[in-house]
Amino acid sequence: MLKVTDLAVARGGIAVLEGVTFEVAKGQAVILRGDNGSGKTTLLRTIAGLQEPLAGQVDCAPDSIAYAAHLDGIKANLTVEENLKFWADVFQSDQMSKAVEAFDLGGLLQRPANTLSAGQKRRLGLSRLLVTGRDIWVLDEPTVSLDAFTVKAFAEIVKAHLAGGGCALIATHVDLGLVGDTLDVMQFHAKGDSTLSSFDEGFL
Amino acid sequence: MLKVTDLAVARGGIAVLEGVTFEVAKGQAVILRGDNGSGKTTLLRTIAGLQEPLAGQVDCAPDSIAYAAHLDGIKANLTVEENLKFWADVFQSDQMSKAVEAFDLGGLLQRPANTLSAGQKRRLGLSRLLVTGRDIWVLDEPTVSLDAFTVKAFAEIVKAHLAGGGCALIATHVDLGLVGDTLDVMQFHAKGDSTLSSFDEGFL
Amino acid sequence: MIALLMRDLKLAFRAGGGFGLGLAFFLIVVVLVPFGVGPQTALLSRIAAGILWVGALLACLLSLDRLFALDWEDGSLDLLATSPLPLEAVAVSKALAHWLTTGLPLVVASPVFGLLLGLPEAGYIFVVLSLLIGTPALSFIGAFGAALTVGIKRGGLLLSLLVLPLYVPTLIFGAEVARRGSEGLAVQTPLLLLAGITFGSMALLPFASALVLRVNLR
Amino acid sequence: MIALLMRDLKLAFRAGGGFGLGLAFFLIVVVLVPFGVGPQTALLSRIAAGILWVGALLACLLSLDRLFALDWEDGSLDLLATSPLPLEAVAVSKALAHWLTTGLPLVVASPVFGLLLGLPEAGYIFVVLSLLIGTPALSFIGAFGAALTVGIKRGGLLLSLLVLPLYVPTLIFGAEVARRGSEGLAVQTPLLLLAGITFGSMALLPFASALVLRVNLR
Amino acid sequence: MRLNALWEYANPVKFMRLTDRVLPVVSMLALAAMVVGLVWGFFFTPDDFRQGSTVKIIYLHVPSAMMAISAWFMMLVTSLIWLIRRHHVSALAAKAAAPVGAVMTIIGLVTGAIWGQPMWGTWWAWDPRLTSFLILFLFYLGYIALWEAVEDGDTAADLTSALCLVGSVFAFLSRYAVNFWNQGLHQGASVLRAGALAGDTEERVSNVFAVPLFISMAGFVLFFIALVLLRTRTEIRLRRAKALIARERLS
Amino acid sequence: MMPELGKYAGEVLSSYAASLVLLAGLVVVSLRASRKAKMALEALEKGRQDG
Ligand code: HEM
Ligand SMILES: Nc1ncnc2c1ncn2[C@@H]1O[C@H](COP(=O)(O)OP(=O)(O)OP(=O)(O)O)[C@@H](O)[C@H]1O
Ligand SMILES: Nc1ncnc2c1ncn2[C@@H]1O[C@H](COP(=O)(O)OP(=O)(O)OP(=O)(O)O)[C@@H](O)[C@H]1O
Ligand SMILES: [Mg+2]
Ligand SMILES: [Mg+2]
Repeated sequence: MLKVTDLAVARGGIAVLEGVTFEVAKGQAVILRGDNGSGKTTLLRTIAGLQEPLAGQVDCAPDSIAYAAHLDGIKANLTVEENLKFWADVFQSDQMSKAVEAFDLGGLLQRPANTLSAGQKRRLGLSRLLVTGRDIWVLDEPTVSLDAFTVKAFAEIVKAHLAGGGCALIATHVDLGLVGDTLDVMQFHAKGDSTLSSFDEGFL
Repeated sequence: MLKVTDLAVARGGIAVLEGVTFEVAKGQAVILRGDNGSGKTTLLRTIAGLQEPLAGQVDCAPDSIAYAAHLDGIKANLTVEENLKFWADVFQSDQMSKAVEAFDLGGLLQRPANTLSAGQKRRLGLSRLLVTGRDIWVLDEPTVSLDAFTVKAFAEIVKAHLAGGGCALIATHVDLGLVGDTLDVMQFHAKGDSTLSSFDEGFL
Repeated sequence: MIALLMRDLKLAFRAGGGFGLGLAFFLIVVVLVPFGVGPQTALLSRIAAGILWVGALLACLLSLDRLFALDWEDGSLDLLATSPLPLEAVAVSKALAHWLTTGLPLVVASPVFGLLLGLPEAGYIFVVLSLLIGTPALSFIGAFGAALTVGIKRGGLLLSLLVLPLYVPTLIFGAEVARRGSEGLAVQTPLLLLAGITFGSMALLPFASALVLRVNLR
Repeated sequence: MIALLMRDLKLAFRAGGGFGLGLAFFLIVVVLVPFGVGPQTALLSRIAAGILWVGALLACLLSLDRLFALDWEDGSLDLLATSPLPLEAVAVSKALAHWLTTGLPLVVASPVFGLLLGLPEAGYIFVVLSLLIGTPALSFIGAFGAALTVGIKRGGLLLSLLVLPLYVPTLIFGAEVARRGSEGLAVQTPLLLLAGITFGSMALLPFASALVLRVNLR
Repeated sequence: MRLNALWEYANPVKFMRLTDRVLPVVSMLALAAMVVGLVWGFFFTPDDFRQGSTVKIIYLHVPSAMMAISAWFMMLVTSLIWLIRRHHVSALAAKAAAPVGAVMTIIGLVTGAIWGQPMWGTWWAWDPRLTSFLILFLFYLGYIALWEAVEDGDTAADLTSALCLVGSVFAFLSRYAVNFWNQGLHQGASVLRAGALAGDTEERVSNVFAVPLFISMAGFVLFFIALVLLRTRTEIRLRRAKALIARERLS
Repeated sequence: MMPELGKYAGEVLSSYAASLVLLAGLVVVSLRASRKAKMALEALEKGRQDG
């Protein structure tokens, strides 16, 4: 469903990864691993279309990627329900009750988001994935702040998504309890001579 | 070094924990555990003096607590060195080079903080602990975003701190590889009838 | 797009006080000027129309600051950019929400403030008219400026510096309509020009804003 | 405290453009007023002193917004509160940094802006003097307002609303000094009162700010 | 074909090599023209029968005012080139030109203000030409501030180009609006009008004044070009240094 | 051989002085920045060859 070919990505004008090539098939989860600062976030942002690749390409159906990152995009002054409803409206989805149930948000629905604990906020942020109705999940450290029990529940949700014909690309430092290929991004570490962003390249 | 007696803490006017009693001795680390939303953050903030307890008390030497939480207080426009130097100045410490070395920040010193990856930022945030020169470390999920290698390095740093006569109180969901008592805050879960903040109490 | 508009309106009401604050700022500028300038009625009524326009403009400006910045900081903008909503629609809806919470209340309230400054009687209708036609341009131009400075912490003053020169033609024509109206002169030409600026801004600037947002997200 | 002051100055220069932006905003207000009011020199020179004061006040106001808010959002304020630095010192150092980056440049530049508005010649010295004495009060009062609204997203307009009434006495006496000076009248009384406000604010408000900050941190 | 060859010079290396040779020549020419123009204007022109010796200010005022406007145009063009063809030197040239344009604007404003005192009896009047000049100055300030505020070079180039584009439209509107708003005191465009050259209009600037004025204007143009080249070279070097450091860090 | 400037000497001289100062300032700043950039770059490239 998602095919990445010879991709090179840069941050701050410097290539971090190059020659990234892999594929995620329907029903498959790929786990990205790599040390701090190895370029996982940069890679995921590029795949999600938030920044331009230096080289190579990302092939997938248009509008099929749901992206979730360190920041959850939660509005502190809206209630949990309003926050989720907003994204459901944007994605024109009717899956809201399913999302609420899956992430056990029922008891929190009327709470303003700024009264949630770190883990509860995270749950709300992740529940957005279910209302996007998109097939390819691109997740950056999704389980930060979650307790062991919720991590397990989340793994089940991802499995259900895969079983339903989706796929997932997940960067994480901890064990998610998912079966899936592991891809170490360190192997793609940019060598430093060939690739700088187009702007700087001209100056060498 | 830190003694908590019959403490009750509240957030948003509602008691979350009550009857919290424990002690952290010199050279000891206590690990706080508990589900999402169980009140760990609230407890730690109260102990650090950022909010008033509902009841009970916290005993420790004055100005001996170093607190580190979800937010690192990093200024995006200052370099790593300037960020750290600032806290060293505030705490009038000369331990900066030690902190840099311990968290392997040497190569990043001249980088503006907004060019760091999530884990690098976290490392910078934690390095602040070493320049405080304080004995009691109160940490809220310190290893979020850190890779396995850095988590291990951090555990060593905590151990060195304990060996040097300090102590630590750490809330976390993951395994830190530290020997220490584990305290499950769920046992202190507020029953909901007795404790409201003093103001609301008057209305019952 | 409606969803975004509704959310922004809701947020404005929930946290910033909605209509109230823009108005309050406007009121304060109107009240401060006599303190600064001195209380002579004749003098004040001569400058009334101009002060109303300058006040409206500053009230708009002050609320621009966080138009996109909040969504940027908490990651919403990233998520919106990967959503089915085009960024152009985001820019339009933000500008609209800004106008509804800031521009429109000013238009409605301006006669009352005119009273405080002793605006000549003939002027009321023209002040209201010129503000009604002119303030949408302020919101759309402002949204462009806010999109430019979205990634910059403490961008508030930079934003003013960038946006205020862009406001000049709107201000001139708007204030000219109000002033000429107060003095009983013909207002057709500046009114048409003002309308031209407004429609031009509404038609073209959202594209520029979206472009700039996309650059800033990189 | 010095460390904090230096850091804040550094941040202001790094991101906000330092001195330049407050000045630019001041300049812009001074330019906008004639567009609103009309270009007659006689009229402008009568309101010049008042406009300068209102402009200075607005420039201060606009830069207040993020005085504590940024430190709050990224957690620095929590960390500062648990540091050996008392919050009173934090409040003082913030207000000082604000004055150095905003108030002081305005004082220095005000004669040039007076030129643009055709300020009467006798007025220059008094405008400068009144601003020099009055702007520290604006910064310290503003810091208090910023401390009050620190936890509120989109607090910008609310802040203006809270702070502007507090600015009124300073504005009245300051503008009075400038206006009387321009007209050659005695300025002693308002000048003394202005100085009184400034010293009072500097002596007392940091305690209030620290108190309010402590409440907001809870 | 020829055009494509021209684009080649937007390559930083070629640009550096070319300007290595061109810059000294342009600088010398600029210096010569400015010295000749200004010395001639200052020492060897008669007083005007109405304006007295103040007419000598024209040799600074008009060229600087002209360059202030031209510099913005140049920035507009280079910004467009950057946006469309993404030639890096183009973006950096716009960045390099902005402070020069801003200084020219200041000189125009200062000399104008000094000249206004004896001529109109006031330092400053809200005359359309003067006012739109002040607005132009604000645009320069905003443009420079935006370059300063944005960290990443690529992003800054894009943002400032967008600002320059939108700003130009609004600057043009302002110019028109200001004319509409106030009829002013300032001179019409007499120097550059064809008639003035032939010397047969009322407002003509007589040839005694015109020749040194034109030399001085040429001097200012050359001066501008030389400075922009110099500053663009600086920017290119800074970029290169940054790229090198970045690469170093990687390996 | 100062020309006779009459009663407007102050204006003429001050405008020339102000302009020349501004122009000279601009040149000096540009030159200094240029030299600094050049030296920094040379140091870098030397370091690269050595290392
Ligand atoms: C602060 C005050 C002034 C400013 C900002 C200003 C600005 C300008 C500008 C923008 C131009 C146009 C240059 C061009 O079109 O290329 C110009 C030209 C000129 N100015 Fe001024 N000016 C000021 C005061 C004066 C005064 C007081 C005089 C003399 C009475 C004067 C005499 C001229 C003349 C003779 C020209 C040439 C007109 C032409 O042929 O374009 N200016 N000035
Ligand atoms: N402006 C910049 N200049 C230089 N290097 C930068 C810049 N911005 C980011 N980097 C570097 O790019 C690298 C990639 O960062 P990225 O956020 O993708 O890492 P990551 O794999 O997500 O790490 P983490 O596990 O810590 O989140 C990091 O080493 C970071 O320091
Ligand atoms: N204003 C409020 N009104 C009601 N409940 C609140 C309010 N603010 C916080 N809470 C609740 O207080 C509880 C304690 O939150 P706290 O942040 O201390 O949890 P935590 O143990 O740190 O959780 P996590 O592991 O997710 O970080 C949470 O259940 C939260 O929902
Ligand atoms: Mg990351
Ligand atoms: Mg917590």
